[in-house]
Amino acid sequence: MGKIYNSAAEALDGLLFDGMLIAAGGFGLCGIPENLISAIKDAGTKDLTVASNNAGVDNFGLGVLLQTRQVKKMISSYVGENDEFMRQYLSGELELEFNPQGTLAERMRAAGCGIPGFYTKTGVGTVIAEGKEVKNFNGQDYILEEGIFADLSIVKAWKADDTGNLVFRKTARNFNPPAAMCGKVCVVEVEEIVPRGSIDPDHIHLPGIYVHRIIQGEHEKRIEQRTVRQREEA
Amino acid sequence: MGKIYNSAAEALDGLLFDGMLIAAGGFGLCGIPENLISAIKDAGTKDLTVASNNAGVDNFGLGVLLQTRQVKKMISSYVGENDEFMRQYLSGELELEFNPQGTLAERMRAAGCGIPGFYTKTGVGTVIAEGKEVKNFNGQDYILEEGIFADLSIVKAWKADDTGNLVFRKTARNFNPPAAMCGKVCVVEVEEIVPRGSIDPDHIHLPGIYVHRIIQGEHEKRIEQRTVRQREEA
Amino acid sequence: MAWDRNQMAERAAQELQDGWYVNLGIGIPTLVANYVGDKDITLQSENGMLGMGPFPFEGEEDPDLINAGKQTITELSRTAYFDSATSFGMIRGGKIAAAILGAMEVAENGDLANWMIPGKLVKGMGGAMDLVAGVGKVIVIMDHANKKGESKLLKECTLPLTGKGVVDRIITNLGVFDVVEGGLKLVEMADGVTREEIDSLTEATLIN
Amino acid sequence: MAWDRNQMAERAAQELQDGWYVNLGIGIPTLVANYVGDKDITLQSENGMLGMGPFPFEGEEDPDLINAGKQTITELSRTAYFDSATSFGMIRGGKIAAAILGAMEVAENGDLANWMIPGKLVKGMGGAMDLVAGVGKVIVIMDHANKKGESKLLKECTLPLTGKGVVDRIITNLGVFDVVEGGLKLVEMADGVTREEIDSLTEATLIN
Repeated sequence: MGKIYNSAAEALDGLLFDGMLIAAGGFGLCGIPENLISAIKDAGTKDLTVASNNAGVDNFGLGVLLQTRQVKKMISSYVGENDEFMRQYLSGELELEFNPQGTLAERMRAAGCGIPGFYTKTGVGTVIAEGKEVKNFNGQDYILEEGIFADLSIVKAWKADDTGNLVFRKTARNFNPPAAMCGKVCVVEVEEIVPRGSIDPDHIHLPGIYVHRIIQGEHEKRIEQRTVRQREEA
Repeated sequence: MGKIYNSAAEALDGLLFDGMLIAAGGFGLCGIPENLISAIKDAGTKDLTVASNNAGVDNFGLGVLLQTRQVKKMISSYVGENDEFMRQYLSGELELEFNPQGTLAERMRAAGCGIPGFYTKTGVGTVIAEGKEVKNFNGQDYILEEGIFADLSIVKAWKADDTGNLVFRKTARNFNPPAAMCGKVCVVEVEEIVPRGSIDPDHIHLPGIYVHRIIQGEHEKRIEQRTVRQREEA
Repeated sequence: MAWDRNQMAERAAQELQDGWYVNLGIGIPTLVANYVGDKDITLQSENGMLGMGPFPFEGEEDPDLINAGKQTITELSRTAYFDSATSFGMIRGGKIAAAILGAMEVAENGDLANWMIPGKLVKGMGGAMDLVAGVGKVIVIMDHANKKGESKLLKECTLPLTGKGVVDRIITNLGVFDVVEGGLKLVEMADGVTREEIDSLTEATLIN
Repeated sequence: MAWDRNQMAERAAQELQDGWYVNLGIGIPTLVANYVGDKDITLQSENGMLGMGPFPFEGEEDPDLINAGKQTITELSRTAYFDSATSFGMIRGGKIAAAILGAMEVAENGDLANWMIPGKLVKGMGGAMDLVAGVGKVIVIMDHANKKGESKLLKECTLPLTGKGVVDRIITNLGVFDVVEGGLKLVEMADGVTREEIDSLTEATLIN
């Protein structure tokens, strides 16, 4: 019956193996593939390398895979909200490769677009440049960054049709499209599966060609920093 | 009054100079900036280098700038529909740099994204690779292609709001977004200018940050190959 | 007898698997769409569309809706539009399972020439170089010999290449050939075609 | 007296020009939004939004609508959303006119350190390295000296760099400084601050 699966466990069946590289969408706890992360926890897959901008919080998002020690290495730009992460990192149990956020996003997009390397001035003259090739274009130095080719992409979207055409919602789009592009296989969880043809083809954010398996999931959508303003008196 | 101008001539005022590099959107005659091309013809700017997938036809699209001999060089992937082009090219009056279509699109996008060079396997082992740096990634050869940094982008969209947020229609999107990204200044012609807030922010194809000047134009939208099928008998 | 254009297209359609995203070149490859049958095939048009539909009914042509051959087409319920950088991103990134293309020459090592004849009018490679470099499987449909009766399956291409070592399978009017170590492997002969005919019209090393 | 946080933010807001697209860092830079007045400024949130609005009213928080500090925010009539690759494409590509950022140290050659203290908990650089490498103008807002009374305007940074030679202007509680050939140029002093105070709290070479 095509790309739609009944559960996260079913959608991941046959795709997980120890030591694999997973690219995950999401920014902070916004637009993260909650259900797929949970199913990977249940599957117990070990020695994972996870490319994701953040590492979740202690008991939510990718944090749950850190608690179970399933992650060997993170490729991230910012991991400040996760105490367990820090503990494992400082004790040497967890490898960490910091990437500038835009470099991380572009490395994912590049791999998905068949580009094994590109030059950027981000990080020139910093620790990020160490060991990387430097090339001069028009008098300015740039460093070579390589594509992240993942074994699996796990992604959260708002809506999908059964061919995998995806629509994201507001800033929950974030890393999901580039993460989806860079995996050999891409599994997506959505809030709603809609009939084919019900999404205007000009409103599709990511065409179904990038999407191999889809589940409809329940989403807690936790808020990390609830900030509000006061209503002015009428 | 912001980004909206009354005419193509007004929108291009102060931006044109002899010998400049212009990136143009469009594929064939679909989604081309007709009004802006016409205004460049009227302005008489010379020795242009134009990066555009195609070169129009003899009397429409970029073809009109070829008839007036305003173009010194084309950077294109396919120029088959333009006899005047071929005549000038074969007589040595016009320079031509062929780019594979995807390389051309990516070179524009790269420049717009601050990437001066990227590696691709497109063209490896062909004349396209001549003189280009070759690098091996994981046992496979790739060639270095450089970003196209244009002085001016000319682009056609369907709708714009006054902040320059753009929506394209069907396959008329094509090269317009990457062309828009790679120019120091980007001028856009649209069929309709709509009130701010009337486009769902999740439906915007190109955010206004890429757009500096906007005009509403009249569009002939000529069809190059009219192909139809017969209705079956009822 | 040798296959005609439609039979070649029909044979090529057998290569396509359910669920594939496919790019069809101009000419005979376009005809392949007529023979996919019940298979769930999504056609890409590299100017920025997945889910390419048939030509429109007369009077319903839309200048904003064309294929890579600049022909008016229609959309389907699965259609998605995107820009050219994204389109060739998916091509270069190997997301397209197969491209079916015409050719002037194919060499036994998989080299392909289909864009340029020196001294003649050069129109450009369009998206062909990107397609052959990027897609999962490159299938060529072409006549086995040119109009002078000379083989188009060569030991080495004589024309400027579109891609080096890129062709996986060749479907000619005489049969089906795979690019393998050491030459071209004869996979299938068209009904009524003899091995002798094939041998006499093939310059490339034939295996099997 | 020296400027307080809000006065520094107010002074920084004067740097912004009508029509600019701007990225504001976390902390004091966030306050700059309160002082743009009538100027047509569009704020970028690098997680994928242009046209960032204020915090939502209580009860109207949307978990799908946050800024780069993971705070709930709102959209405006000019808002556009996009993915992270596009977002940093526009940052790296120089489309953002200015970024206003906090810092631990700035050197007189424009080197910036604001992401890492060796031996302490390292949270990551987030988007800071991309921003300082890519945007048109980098404006730093920070206290002139650290809590120990040591200058944060240095001859050379002691901490790992976020960017090399990237800072254009520094706004501290004591005044405004430009990175120029040979050192930092004192552009403006906060009301009531003396040149002697600035000299005594500045390690970097001061010009003018």
